[in-house]
Amino acid sequence: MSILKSREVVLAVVILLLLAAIASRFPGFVAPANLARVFTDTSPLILLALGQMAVILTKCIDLSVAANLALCGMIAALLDGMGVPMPVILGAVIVMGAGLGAINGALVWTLGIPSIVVTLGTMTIYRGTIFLLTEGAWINAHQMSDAFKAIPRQVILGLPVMAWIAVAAIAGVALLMTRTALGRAFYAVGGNPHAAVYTGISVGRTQFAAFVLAGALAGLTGYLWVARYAVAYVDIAGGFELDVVAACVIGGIVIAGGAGTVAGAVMGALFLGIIKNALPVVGISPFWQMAISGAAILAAIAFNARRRDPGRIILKRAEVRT
Amino acid sequence: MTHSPQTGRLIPDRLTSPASRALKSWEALLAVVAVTIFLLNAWASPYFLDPWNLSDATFNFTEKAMIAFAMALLITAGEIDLSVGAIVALASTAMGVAMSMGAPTPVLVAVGLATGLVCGAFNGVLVARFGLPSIVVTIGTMSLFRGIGYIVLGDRAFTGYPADFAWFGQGYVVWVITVELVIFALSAIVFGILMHRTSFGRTVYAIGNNATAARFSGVRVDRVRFILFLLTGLMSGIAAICLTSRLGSTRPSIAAGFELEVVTIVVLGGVSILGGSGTIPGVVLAAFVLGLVTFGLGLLNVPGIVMSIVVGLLLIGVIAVPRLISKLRT
Amino acid sequence: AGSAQAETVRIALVAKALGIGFFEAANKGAQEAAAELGDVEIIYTGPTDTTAEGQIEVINSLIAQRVDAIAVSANDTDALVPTLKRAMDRGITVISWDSGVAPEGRQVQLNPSSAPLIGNTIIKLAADHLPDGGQVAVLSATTTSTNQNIWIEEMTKVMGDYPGIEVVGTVYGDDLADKSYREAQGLMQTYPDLKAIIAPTSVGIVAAAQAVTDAGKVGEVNVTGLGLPSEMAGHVKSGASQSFAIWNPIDLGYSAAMIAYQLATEGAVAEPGSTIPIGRMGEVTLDENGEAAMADPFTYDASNIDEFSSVF
Amino acid sequence: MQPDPVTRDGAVLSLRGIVKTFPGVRALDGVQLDLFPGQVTALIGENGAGKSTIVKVLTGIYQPDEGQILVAGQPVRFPTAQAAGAAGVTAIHQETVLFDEMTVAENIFIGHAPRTRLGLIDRRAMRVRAAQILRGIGSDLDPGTRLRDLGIASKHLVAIARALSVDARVVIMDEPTAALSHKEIGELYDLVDTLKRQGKAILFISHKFDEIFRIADRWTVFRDGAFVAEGVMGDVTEGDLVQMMVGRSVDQIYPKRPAEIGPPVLTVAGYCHPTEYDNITFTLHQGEILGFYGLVGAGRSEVMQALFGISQPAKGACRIAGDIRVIRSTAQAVAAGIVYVPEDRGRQGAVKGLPIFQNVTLPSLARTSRGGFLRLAEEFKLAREYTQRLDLRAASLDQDIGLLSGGNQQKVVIAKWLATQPRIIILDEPTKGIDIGSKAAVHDFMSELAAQGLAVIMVSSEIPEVLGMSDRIIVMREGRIAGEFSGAAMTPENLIRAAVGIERNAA
Ligand SMILES: Nc1ncnc2c1ncn2[C@@H]1O[C@H](COP(=O)(O)OP(=O)(O)OP(=O)(O)O)[C@@H](O)[C@H]1O
Ligand SMILES: Nc1ncnc2c1ncn2[C@@H]1O[C@H](COP(=O)(O)OP(=O)(O)OP(=O)(O)O)[C@@H](O)[C@H]1O
Ligand SMILES: [Mg+2]
Ligand SMILES: [Mg+2]
Repeated sequence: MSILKSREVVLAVVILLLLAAIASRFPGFVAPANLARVFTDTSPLILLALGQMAVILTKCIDLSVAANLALCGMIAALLDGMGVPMPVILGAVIVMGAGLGAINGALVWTLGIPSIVVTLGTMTIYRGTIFLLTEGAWINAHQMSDAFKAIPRQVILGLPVMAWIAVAAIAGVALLMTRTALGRAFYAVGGNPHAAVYTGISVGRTQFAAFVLAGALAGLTGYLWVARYAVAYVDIAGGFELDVVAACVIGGIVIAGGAGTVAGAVMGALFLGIIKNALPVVGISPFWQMAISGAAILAAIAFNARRRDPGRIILKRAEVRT
Repeated sequence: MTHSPQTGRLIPDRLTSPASRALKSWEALLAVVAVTIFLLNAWASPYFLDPWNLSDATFNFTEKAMIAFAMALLITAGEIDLSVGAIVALASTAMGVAMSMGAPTPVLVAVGLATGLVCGAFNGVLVARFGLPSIVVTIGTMSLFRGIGYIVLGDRAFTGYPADFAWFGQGYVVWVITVELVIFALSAIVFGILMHRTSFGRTVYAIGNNATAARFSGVRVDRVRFILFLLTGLMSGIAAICLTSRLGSTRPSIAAGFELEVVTIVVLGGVSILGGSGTIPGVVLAAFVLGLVTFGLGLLNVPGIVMSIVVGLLLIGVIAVPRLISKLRT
Repeated sequence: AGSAQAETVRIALVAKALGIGFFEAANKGAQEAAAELGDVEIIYTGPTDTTAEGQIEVINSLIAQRVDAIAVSANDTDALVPTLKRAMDRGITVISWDSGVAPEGRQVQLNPSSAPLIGNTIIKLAADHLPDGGQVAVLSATTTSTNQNIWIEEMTKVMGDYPGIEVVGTVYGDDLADKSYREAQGLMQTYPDLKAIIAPTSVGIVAAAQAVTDAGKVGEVNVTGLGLPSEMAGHVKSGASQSFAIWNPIDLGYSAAMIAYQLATEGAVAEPGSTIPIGRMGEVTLDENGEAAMADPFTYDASNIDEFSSVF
Repeated sequence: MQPDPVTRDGAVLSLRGIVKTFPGVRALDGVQLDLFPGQVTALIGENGAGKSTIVKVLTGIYQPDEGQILVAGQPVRFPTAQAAGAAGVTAIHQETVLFDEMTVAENIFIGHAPRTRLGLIDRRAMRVRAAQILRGIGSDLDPGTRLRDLGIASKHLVAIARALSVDARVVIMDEPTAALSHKEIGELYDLVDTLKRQGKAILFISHKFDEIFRIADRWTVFRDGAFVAEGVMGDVTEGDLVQMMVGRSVDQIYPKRPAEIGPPVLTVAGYCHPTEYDNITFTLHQGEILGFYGLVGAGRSEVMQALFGISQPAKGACRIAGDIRVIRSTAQAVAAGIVYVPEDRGRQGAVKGLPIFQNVTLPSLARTSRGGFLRLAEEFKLAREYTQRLDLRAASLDQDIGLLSGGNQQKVVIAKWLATQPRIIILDEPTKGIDIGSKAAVHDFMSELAAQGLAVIMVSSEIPEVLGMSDRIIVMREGRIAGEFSGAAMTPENLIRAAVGIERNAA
């Protein structure tokens, strides 16, 4: 427990140091309003990272989250264009997202196809479906209703609704992970799938549930994304799936499954979010952005690996001295 | 009791003949798919059965397939390299730098290969030496390598490669046979032999099935892994030479998304993404299948994204259908 | 070459990517030209995302179909050259329009307008609303976009004509809505005194206007540049954008199709100084680089936006 | 209770006509089994007889192809492990099936954790009850410890606690003592007695006859997936059971033959490791079988793996055939003629997914190939020769090794090493979980290897085995050498004293 805790603490310290470094060049960055903005900006990444975390815990990976997001976002925009009321749209994107996740999950569960293959395939299929729906046309701000665009921007207690949704999702997923049978099953299935069967946990069903969770979060994020940036088209959030996986990795979610915490995933996402937002602000050339985030990922992996497993100890230290 | 050690029962070498196995294999399935698509294409478009057009069509997959051969070994050994697209970009950038300093074609080629090898070695050291999981390492190096390309080039492009450099990506050996196609065929043969006919290939399979037991059997697991990353880097370097030559210019954004297409070829070729099984002939067939699908749909002016739906369905379908059938049978 | 036997002339109009309003409008114009000419079929196509590799695959399949002409808006000036050369070797007429290809890769480049004119227009749009001068920043498309780069270069050349206007930075939104949005946010963050954002790209200008609106800086920061009236109508009304410019993409597509047709069939030649008739748009004259300019950009503001927002 | 014609009177759980097939194997072929309240039934059979398979059928992990499970005379089905648990059937499985990243308490209760009123997991209740159960089996493990930080024996206790955490009528133990130390085995026996007194029916699977005779009331024998016979303990002798298991008599389990002890071939000097072992020094001679005894967890495997190049000592060196050096990789070890038959067969021994012949030739590829190119005919020849010498049972040589029973897999692993023609062979728990027939074969083989001039190190936690097979015995305790015994000093008392440290305390 202490090792895991300390890993999150270290990540938190690194984030604080990062903020301090940025603040030294550009104090405005750490103004509460700006931090709130960074958090809001990072909300989609956080939401997806929470879902991806569940999937990775079960020894799977979901490369289709960004495509799922884009498809659900487009559906939301199309529904809005048809005059569907907001609550229905919200319900629809979550159900749609969960459904798309369920397709991934079902292929993994019933046919035992490795998740990376399944989601590599559905990633292109989901994105392609957007094209089939729209012939590639964009839906722009002026084609969206004001109510549609307003929700994520609505500020409550100093934070936009988008950020509050992320906060709620963090709390909900944390509770799910630590205090429910399903949450523990995610860990069990990834930690030792063989043993999970012996304890009556269905590996496939649990993986299915993880994909549904990730899908539902992606669906919701799809709406938020489209409403926030006020545009929907085939390519939105292209390549975002790798950012999401990177956030999980930086947050110490073990890619082989079975270990990782919600706090880690959230901080991993924030780390990337801060870097993304800070680079242009502190005046580092945008061309350095990619290399820096790559280096950060590598540093995080190296760090997490170094802190693993002190190993068992046979020798009693006390005796060595005598 | 069993004092004389020679009393053991005689165990037959094989129960099924290699030929009957081959008939039921994945490669047989892929071959059927490839022929079917070929016939469909020929039927759907009058332009398909034209040697020059077919020759042009090979550009859709040759560069990716070169990398896919090395990637097939890597995935069979239970690793993966998602940085190949970025290696291509960085190698191309390095060649551009060399070119802008006036280097002639042989030097450019050397620079491309060397960059690929260095990138592969970097991945290999992190994975084999420090024991980090390859999927996350290469997600990191994917940003790092391409990022270096952006740092060097920014918003500029390198153009003006020497005229003889164009041979790699635009040249023909005889008639419609392109240089790239020859490189593709040669690398298929080399990697096929390496994987199926050498003890190195055998250890790759052993590592993919059980790396611990392979190590306990005297296999230099880390060295094999390192070499595999090196090979993948090298092939990415070769692909970079071909692609740069074909485009005649370098931008840091070239070869974007290559990694997933390469993995798609490998997986469609029947290589288990979990490691331990797969063949090079399968990968060759998969490259042809994908090349034929995209070219055939292209002739019908089907948008690329719709092609990618077809590829996605093909990827899942080809794996799912046999499993579904065997499931329904029981 | 092969057009002699074919009863219809097939002209491929290749967009930077499918689905972008600007190119859809250009397609409308090309179709209009086809209807006018009678024996022309327009193949409107393009990659899904704005990459050179994607465009090359598309062009390869067009070559295979032996279309009579290819008119392309390039994602990369140089990378398309070898492929387009091969197209010309096979007797296909190749022109570029909007975003150009290096001279050796095409016969004619049709610029929507002249680059110096556009460069001057975008800075003038900003300066007109800043009588006292101030800081402005540029939000461009991708780092490799030919035309944006040229326009920004031209803009820089004439900066001396606008004393008091200071260009504090150029950022790239990659023609992605979300990235452009974040880059615009970053600009406002970095330069609290920013007075205008110049986005010479239809994707960027909308995202920037949205970012300014969301930051509550309407009236403080003016978004201008090049955009489509239909997409910008809301922002002009809200005041996020005082004015912006664009040439008519329908006319551009029309002209591109016309030039391609003339070159492919009517024996018009692509030489410096030659003139090519372009139907209702009159005619263009090629300069020493084989480039031609179609028309001047047109400025839209609150007074005329409604008239055009339903057209393109 | 209603007497059922097919159920034996009073049986709480009965199996009738159970058939279970896997691709290529008929693991169970119409077997029967009866378990009675308050009685321990020993299930005996060779490796691959189907014992663990029947356990998996009973606990809902496998579904039988045919046959019936009857609980108190009523036919039931166990579609999942949870269903079996709900019906009162619980098991300690042969493999430890636990979660390293979870705490002891979570491991015990995963799948059936106590809930709060809100339906959330009640972590406090879980810890309290976990501590209770652990105390009940004489363990003072902290329920909050993460499993990864525990030794293998403690993990096994957690597995036992997990089995006891459900209210069971039937408790199944599949080789529960294989990984336990002396003291813990004693406690386990006490536990079995307690469970018996509580009226639970116990199925006890073991290859150790001493413990079967010590705790079982009844016996059932399987052979090759088929039921052979059953009865009560008082009526049989060890010899009878062995005869039924193997289908023939085994006259000697420890066929140690005198061999000529030659010059030293390996000298280990001062091997040290910061956490695993300290100052390991010994000499191994040609033709000798050197036994390494110790409690489970004494660090013997670590030392052997260091000799084999899996890990490196922080200090120390060894002398092999005159060279003084440290082995840095397994490839170097093989080249130097040292080979190692590991303890964890599934993970470290067999490369599942590769055919038998490729497993055999894996370390000998340099010999069977030419210039790096494979020669299949040579490979089959080598594999045929050595698998035959070990009397392997398999359908063909290109069959996946994973389809073989554990004992046969072990034979392939040994064949793999013999094919390299080593000078020194290290066998780590070579007969762990191996049936008595194969055990005798392995022992016989060891003897013969020594007689042929190989030097053999045998790590074993079974006293009769080390005593029966070794020329000399080194005892390890907590990472150090605690004594060396030869000749008349090789007595069970001396070994146990050294292993648990009585000697040192007295000194
Ligand atoms: N999942 C499986 N797939 C294929 N064959 C299997 C499987 N599980 C068991 N078998 C085969 O079934 C037979 C019975 O195996 P089982 O594990 O029940 O033996 P056992 O009596 O427990 O042996 P041991 O004493 O070695 O534990 C063996 O031949 C084994 O190879
Ligand atoms: N805490 C643990 N968790 C998982 N596996 C373990 C643990 N401790 C030991 N093992 C493994 O289980 C096997 C038995 O280990 P054991 O505790 O017996 O230590 P050892 O060093 O092998 O000592 P010895 O051989 O003297 O019993 C070894 O393969 C070891 O790697
Ligand atoms: Mg068993
Ligand atoms: Mg051991």
